[in-house]
Amino acid sequence: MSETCKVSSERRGDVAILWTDGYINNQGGEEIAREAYSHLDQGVRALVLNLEKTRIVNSIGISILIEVLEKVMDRKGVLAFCGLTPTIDKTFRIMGLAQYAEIFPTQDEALKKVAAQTA
Amino acid sequence: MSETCKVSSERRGDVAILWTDGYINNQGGEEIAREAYSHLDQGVRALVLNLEKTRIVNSIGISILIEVLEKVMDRKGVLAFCGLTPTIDKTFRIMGLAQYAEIFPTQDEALKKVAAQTA
Amino acid sequence: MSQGGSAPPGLAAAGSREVSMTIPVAPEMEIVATAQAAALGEYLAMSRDKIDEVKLALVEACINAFEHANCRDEQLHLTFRLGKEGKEREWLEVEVLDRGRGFNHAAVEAPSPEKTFSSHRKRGWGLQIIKSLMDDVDITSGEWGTRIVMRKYK
Amino acid sequence: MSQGGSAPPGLAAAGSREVSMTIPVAPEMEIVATAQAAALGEYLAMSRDKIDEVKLALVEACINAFEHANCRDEQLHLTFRLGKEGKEREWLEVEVLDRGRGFNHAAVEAPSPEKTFSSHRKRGWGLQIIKSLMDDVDITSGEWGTRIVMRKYK
Ligand SMILES: Nc1ncnc2c1ncn2[C@@H]1O[C@H](COP(=O)(O)OP(=O)(O)O)[C@@H](O)[C@H]1O
Ligand SMILES: Nc1ncnc2c1ncn2[C@@H]1O[C@H](COP(=O)(O)OP(=O)(O)O)[C@@H](O)[C@H]1O
Repeated sequence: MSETCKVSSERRGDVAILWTDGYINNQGGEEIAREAYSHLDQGVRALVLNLEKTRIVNSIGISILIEVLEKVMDRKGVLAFCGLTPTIDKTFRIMGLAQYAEIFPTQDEALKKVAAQTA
Repeated sequence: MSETCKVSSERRGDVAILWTDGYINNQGGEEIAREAYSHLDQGVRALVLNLEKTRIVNSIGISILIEVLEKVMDRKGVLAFCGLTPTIDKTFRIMGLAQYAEIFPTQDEALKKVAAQTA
Repeated sequence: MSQGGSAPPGLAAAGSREVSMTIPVAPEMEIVATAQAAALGEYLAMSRDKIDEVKLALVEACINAFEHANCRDEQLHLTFRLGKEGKEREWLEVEVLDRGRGFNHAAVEAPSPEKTFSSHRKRGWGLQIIKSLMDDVDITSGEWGTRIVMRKYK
Repeated sequence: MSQGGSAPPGLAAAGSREVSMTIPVAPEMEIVATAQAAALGEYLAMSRDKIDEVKLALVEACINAFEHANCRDEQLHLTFRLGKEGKEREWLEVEVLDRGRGFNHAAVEAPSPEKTFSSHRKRGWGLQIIKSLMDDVDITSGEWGTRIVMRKYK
């Protein structure tokens, strides 16, 4: 159905950008995890997750994002989010995702910060 | 509510363009009629109704548009539509509106034709 | 659904492909009802234009009940069903039930553009539009009220 | 509504401000349900962000019923109510009722980011999110099932 999440990504040097489009539930979360892990396996050290085309992330989706974040931290990598709606931002803060990952308004800001950290 | 129709308009010489935004029911239809009649009273001879921001026109709304069309024809004026979704276009054809008013894909085409007819 | 395929496996598994709702008989509630039709059409990945046709047919059926039925319970009962004919042809069915005064459907005079344009009575197009936009339409009516069931194939 | 004012006169006139619906217990049906919440929020001219909060709370409540309730009737019963407190404060209330096995709400351990990040169990956030996003939440549960009523002010 139309709301189901589509994930696309692009590698730029050490950084991979992932874009989501639609509802992030367990399937959407797993889709993101697959894409993220494949980049990590190929040597990417920083991930930027751009959610600007997503309006709902349910708690199961977020719990999967937390697993991705832990795996990135295990490998001393960086995970940043951008393009969150106020509601998604609020939910990320409630669940503590915001304590361990960085959240930026725009993709450019996220990329700039992440590039500095992995340089 | 968000779907309720907003109507705006602009006069360009002998022609007035009306834009709708949202659901056209009896109220929306009457809103359009008011706006159209005020232009006719001020000497406008041709009306272009741009519905590109409307996805539903119910049969009551259309019956009011037919009244507007009749009034325009009584005054030897011209009424043209543009920006119809396929469903609105289909409904206009079923109810015969398309037999008496002209329908154009774009506002530019409608304006060009209407200008030629009133020249 | 993340595979974007046609048959919603979840619903099929649950053995139930029906969403029902009750809305008050009140202006603009027909638009609230169309949100449901749109959501289920999107669930089937029906095209936007077909969804618009279902929405308009539903609007017309709701307005008829609002205007003519004089519902005893001041409510409209809607049921949306998803189904499949054979292997491929998925459909969305919308039922609108009112507990109003009913009418004799066979006695309703068919409208025509000529009559509409030559007379003061411009109304009378609702049922015609419903029949033109939907693939199957079934109307039953009596003292108990009116039920209109209309189906659109994907 | 063409005046874009706050109180929907139609509904008030009809004396009824309630929309109820029944959806199958099936994956992604929670998203179909949110279409209704959104339509009613828009009817009240609630902000998009508040509508998103209602939608997420509804999603969480539906998922809980799908996952935990083991519903006898394989259905979820939703009721949306519009109301007003005093002269100005309009609200949208969403009730989710399942005829499942129920649970002891008081015994549910509250989640925390620390526990979530240090253990393998990352779930357990649904109710917390619902309480954080909605203005009033009331949960009753028993052998008959679970009812969660949540309200959001415009
Ligand atoms: N739900 C209903 N209950 C009672 N009468 C109805 C209902 N639906 C339609 N009718 C009758 O059928 C007639 C034709 O309806 P319709 O084609 O929708 O045109 P309109 O509503 O514009 O008159 C109505 O005028 C009314 O008498
Ligand atoms: N509708 C329900 N029926 C039965 N049990 C429920 C229901 N909703 C919640 N629960 C119970 O409450 C617990 C906490 O729910 P929640 O906070 O949503 O987290 P999660 O669903 O991720 O476990 C669930 O694990 C379940 O045991």
